[in-house]
Amino acid sequence: MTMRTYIEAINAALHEALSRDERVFVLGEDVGRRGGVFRATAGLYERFGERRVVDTPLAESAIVGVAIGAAAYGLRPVAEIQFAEYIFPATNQIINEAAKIRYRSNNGWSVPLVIRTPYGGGVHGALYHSQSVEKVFTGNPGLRVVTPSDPIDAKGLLAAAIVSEDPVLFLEHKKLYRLLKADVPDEWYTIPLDRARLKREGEDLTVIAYGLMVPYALEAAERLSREEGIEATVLDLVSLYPLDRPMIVEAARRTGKVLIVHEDNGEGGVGGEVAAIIAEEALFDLDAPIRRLTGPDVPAMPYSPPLEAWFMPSVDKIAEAMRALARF
Amino acid sequence: MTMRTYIEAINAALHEALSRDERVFVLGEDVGRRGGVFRATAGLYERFGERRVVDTPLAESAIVGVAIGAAAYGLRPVAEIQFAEYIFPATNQIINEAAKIRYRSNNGWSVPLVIRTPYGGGVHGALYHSQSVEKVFTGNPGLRVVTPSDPIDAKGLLAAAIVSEDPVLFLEHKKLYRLLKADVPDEWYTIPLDRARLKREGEDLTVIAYGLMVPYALEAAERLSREEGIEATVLDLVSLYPLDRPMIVEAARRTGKVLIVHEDNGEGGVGGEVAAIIAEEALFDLDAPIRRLTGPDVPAMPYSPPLEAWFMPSVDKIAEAMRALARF
Amino acid sequence: MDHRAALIDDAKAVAIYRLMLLARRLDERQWLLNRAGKLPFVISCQGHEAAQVGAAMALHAGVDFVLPYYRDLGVVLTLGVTPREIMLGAFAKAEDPSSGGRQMPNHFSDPKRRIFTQSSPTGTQIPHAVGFAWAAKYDRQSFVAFVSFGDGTSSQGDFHEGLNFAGVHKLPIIAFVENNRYAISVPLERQIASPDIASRAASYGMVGVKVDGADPFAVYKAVREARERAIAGEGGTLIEAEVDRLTPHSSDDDDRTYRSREEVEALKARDPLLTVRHYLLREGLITEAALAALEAEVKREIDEATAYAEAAPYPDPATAMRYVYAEDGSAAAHGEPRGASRGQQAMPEIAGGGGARV
Amino acid sequence: MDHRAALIDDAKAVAIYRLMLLARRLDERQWLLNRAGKLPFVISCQGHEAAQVGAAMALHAGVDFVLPYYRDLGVVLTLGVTPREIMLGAFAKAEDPSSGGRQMPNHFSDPKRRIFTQSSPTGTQIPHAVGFAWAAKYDRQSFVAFVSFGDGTSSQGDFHEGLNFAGVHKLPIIAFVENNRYAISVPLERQIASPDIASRAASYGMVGVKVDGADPFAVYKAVREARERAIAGEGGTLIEAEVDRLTPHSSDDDDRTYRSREEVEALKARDPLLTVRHYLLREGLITEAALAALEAEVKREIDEATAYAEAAPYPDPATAMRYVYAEDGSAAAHGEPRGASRGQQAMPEIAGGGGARV
Ligand SMILES: Cc1ncc(C[n+]2csc(CCOP(=O)(O)OP(=O)(O)O)c2C)c(N)n1
Ligand SMILES: Cc1ncc(C[n+]2csc(CCOP(=O)(O)OP(=O)(O)O)c2C)c(N)n1
Ligand SMILES: [Mg+2]
Ligand SMILES: [Mg+2]
Repeated sequence: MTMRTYIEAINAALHEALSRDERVFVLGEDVGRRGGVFRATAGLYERFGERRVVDTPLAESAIVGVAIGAAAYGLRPVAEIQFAEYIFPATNQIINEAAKIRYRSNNGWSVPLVIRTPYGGGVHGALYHSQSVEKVFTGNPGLRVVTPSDPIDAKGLLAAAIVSEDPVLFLEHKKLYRLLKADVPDEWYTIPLDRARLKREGEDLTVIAYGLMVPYALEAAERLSREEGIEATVLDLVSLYPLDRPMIVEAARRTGKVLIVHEDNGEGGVGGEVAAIIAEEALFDLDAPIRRLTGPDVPAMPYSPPLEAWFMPSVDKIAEAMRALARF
Repeated sequence: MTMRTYIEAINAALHEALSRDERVFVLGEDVGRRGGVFRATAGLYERFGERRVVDTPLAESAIVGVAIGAAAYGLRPVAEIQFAEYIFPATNQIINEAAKIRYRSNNGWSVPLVIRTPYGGGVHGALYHSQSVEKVFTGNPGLRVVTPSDPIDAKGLLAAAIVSEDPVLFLEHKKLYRLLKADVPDEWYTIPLDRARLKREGEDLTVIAYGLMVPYALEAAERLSREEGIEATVLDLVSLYPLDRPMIVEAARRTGKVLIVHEDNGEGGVGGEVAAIIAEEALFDLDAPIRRLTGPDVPAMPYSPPLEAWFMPSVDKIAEAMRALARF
Repeated sequence: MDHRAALIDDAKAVAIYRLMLLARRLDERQWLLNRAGKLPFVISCQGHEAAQVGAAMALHAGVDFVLPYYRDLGVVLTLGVTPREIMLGAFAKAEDPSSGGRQMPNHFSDPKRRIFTQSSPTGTQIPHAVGFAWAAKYDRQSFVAFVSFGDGTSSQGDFHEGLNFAGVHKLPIIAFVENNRYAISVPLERQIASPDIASRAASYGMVGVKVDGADPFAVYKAVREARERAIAGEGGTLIEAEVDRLTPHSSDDDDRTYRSREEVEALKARDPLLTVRHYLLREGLITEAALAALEAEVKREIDEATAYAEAAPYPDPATAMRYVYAEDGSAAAHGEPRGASRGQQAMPEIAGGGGARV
Repeated sequence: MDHRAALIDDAKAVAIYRLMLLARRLDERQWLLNRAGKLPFVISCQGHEAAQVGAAMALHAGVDFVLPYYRDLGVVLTLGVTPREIMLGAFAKAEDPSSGGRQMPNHFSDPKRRIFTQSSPTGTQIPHAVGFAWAAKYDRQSFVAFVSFGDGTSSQGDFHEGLNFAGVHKLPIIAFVENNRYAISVPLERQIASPDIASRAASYGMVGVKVDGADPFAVYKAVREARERAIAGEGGTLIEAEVDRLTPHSSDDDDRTYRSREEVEALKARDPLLTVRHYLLREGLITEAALAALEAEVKREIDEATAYAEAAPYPDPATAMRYVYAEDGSAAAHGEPRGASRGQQAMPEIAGGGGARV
């Protein structure tokens, strides 16, 4: 066990993946000599050389498209898209190609590749370094979309993504990169790609969240427990697509009151699908309307500090929404 | 009034738009001399010439990107993407650019453009000529996503999209193109871009649908009314983003039982957001869990006739789901 | 036209003609079946056969990875795909090896022959081919990636991004443009402003070659030389074959709306099938009698293929949920790494043609 | 370096230097403020100023549509943007004319100066510029679209798709590549395999020009000539200016991880600011005293801009929901067409510099 931040855990998973399987290689912009603009790939170039740690031209469609060809051959590409919003030039390769290759070839071909990308805001990144892109890529059968909320999951989930036979979009919340440390096992381990995780149990209400909002929700839950005796269940979705329906339904049933929290815009966000699943399968167990606390419906997060604070869900805002729902 | 099919109505709207406003022009692949592969732009080239009816190179990102520049200048581009799934190379231009230009420039610039594209299946089009792409583009504030379900709406809604100051993704269900005719006014008229439409009233259950599923739902409703005395309300969403929340909530409250129907995959589809809105705002008015009848969660529609039939929601499948819900 | 100058022996010259003929007749049969209401869709190779067969003949079947596009019936037949397999795809039957009836006809895929699965969005296959070429270099294997596409597709961003990537890494790729001067209805002068497409190779530090696509021997030579350079580590080649599209774009198209009948008649008068047949006769490589026998043989093969495919069962809708994700599930992958060194286990080196992959 | 050969009079040569100096000092001040914790982010023009000011001087301010990228402080200052406006953007204050504090610094926008709003994804502005150039031709107006970007950005699909479109339609566009041989850390040899970027113009039937980006007069001449060709209906030009990036990529970058200090020192020794100053002195266009006065004047202007911007109010979160859609709503648009002929009402032709566009 070593105390590691989220990004150190990701870096560790990459180091181990490259060292245990020669088929694994990393490609992307600035992942080589620079070690990544966030340093997620630090040390890989020095250790594994330019054959396996590849600085690509500035061309995201090619990054993903080349990864598809290499994966179909039998390699295990781990592509980095430098910021989540720069994934959009590769949408065609992701949705029309990677997600559909196994299905369209009747299992003749598959493309086991990982696309890692930092998403989310609260880092003075403005409209183009803060986006939550998950709603665009969830809902495309054949593609998995996952996001870890702590260092232990970050390492184990990335390891699972790399050994998975399916294409995986691996979203890393950039504000989590250095937010907290945890004791991360040094050995290789994997965490299921398709399971939500119960992070806290409590009887008064259920908070369903992912990414940065998970530690925020946990902090809000601790505060409400300490100060007001309100006890919350907190579920980390982990897999944004496909969703873990049984766990979602069970967590909703447990308390009958559900607050869904995400940083992405409300309308059209992943929270809508979560609410729909509950409304389909646990309607009569609900004691209150399903509530969502999300980023506002503006195109993306503004830069100016007061506007950014206005956009971001915070521990305070979550605690406030939890309190209101608990009292409903 | 003239009896017109859906595609004739679209063609008429384009003819009128080009004749009444010199700033309007049409661009896309095969829209010129060929008049469009579905003939949506038939006659425009002959009437308005190659300056205003532009056959572009085979490059969707450029089609949308050039339209953005032209719209920002003050022209009114109406871009055609030949099939909906070929829009993905333009995702970056649509989501990162068109949708965000007004917001990011603090209203300094705007891009009043329309992107028309045929979507949907049931036409032996297989994975790449049958897709429902709406879930990828809904949820991007700044962009409107609309789809008409009959010839009258097709003309008026396209007219509204062309005169709108906002970028509009205009989805045309290709199986509707020649499915039915209606008496379409000959004069220029517009239909609000952001309003759902009540297509039928009935007290037993509410069906919420869009595109091809609207005539299917209406046919199923008539059949159930005739044969079983079940009376359904049918709501056509029309605007897939932003959704018309008040109309959705009202339609749900009206009967307390809601069936959402779409051809797009279930998980992550527009129906999830519709269900979430109802679960947020009309939970205690519901007498049954919210039901969804959708395309299955596979990457896209297969080609082989029995597989295509398996994928497509049909009048029979809708009637069956309505009956079950009415009896709940 | 000179097969010997291309280092093609007489038997191979005849074999090329036979494949061209097979492609043409198979294509024509599909149109007949379409007009008879039996096939919903046809997209043709007619006019491209010489280029396709010439190019594919120069590849090492089962060794090179091939990423064809929807016109490339001649390419895949040359690589060993059978008329029966083609007809199974055209009829969308369960046995269709490309997709089990999931995809439209001519969306070729054949893992055992190293033909990668194709989609319909134009140009996406170019970066995929670069990925295979990358793997050749990464894995130190002697194969090339061959990818083909039309002139219109050279306008796509993926053309530029893919070839640029290949150029930077000097990857063993052959990018083969079948320039028929149309993208559906859009003529070449509305598609590109450069004098040709081959010259765009300079943007990627690649060799560019323009070749008469009606001359299968010249195409063969160009591809063989490109392959030799690629295997020698000298990087990729962009080859532009000038061809004619003798049919409408597809069975859904009506080309009378955008090109004159005179234009089409002029193309038919220089049909490469006729030209090559004439050449073989003139050079004494074949007799009229042998040609007639060949026609009969090809017809028999196509008749058999059609009958088989028409009678074959459709896929069962009960199977339609399969293969969205790996069936063992990602959980199954939580075990050991496969091939702790260089993955040759998973991807054995294949010496000759026709070897099986996986 | 020879300003007269570029048809630049002495006063204009000094004006160019003044703008280069202003850009440099304003940029340096932002770094100071960043290090002092007052600005979260800086991205620099340092080393590109000669190219930027030379290029923008050759444009018709307020007439041509300009689509700069994040390094183009020198371009926008030349077009009339003030240091105060820049600092308002850097401090993300409500008055920031580019975005009202919504965007990061250097994401320029100024409708009245015909500077189009920029995003961060590289290369998207190229098709936009083609759209403006399209509008010039469509509307029969005499302006060009000028778009700039870095060497790395020439790898994007949008570069290819945009320039191809412009080439086919012979549109009045100037595509200006500021080649500093790095895309963040990725060096040019990992970015392209062609000898240079200007030669890619051939792929688009355009004129390609390579120019020393440390020589503002040579750049001016290249852009002026490109503009003349464009206005004369001869189509677009791809200009590659060879420049140096004297700073890390941005204040978030540490270039010590990928380039040696010796390399950076060598670049600083040939800093275009020094070279041009030396030239002006040698040619007798300016005196040491006048240079000192210029420095003082520029410093004053920047001091004032900084003080003003620092004191200015932040945007009010109550405004943050605005301008997602047109505020009159699409409903408001359901009326009459605006400008039933050719939209000149909405887009008045502007004769000189500085005219307002609505
Ligand atoms: C991304 C994308 N856009 C549009 C289409 C529709 N489409 C299919 S084939 C075609 C023309 C292709 O022309 P070209 O590349 O020259 O190939 P050809 O058919 O002439 O051999 C078009 C526009 C498509 N398949 N994919
Ligand atoms: C689509 C996209 N991918 C990645 C990035 C991250 N990024 C910002 S600048 C940059 C390098 C740009 O290099 P170049 O075009 O040479 O311009 P320079 O900064 O050197 O002037 C990168 C990779 C981005 N902004 N957009
Ligand atoms: Mg073609
Ligand atoms: Mg650069």
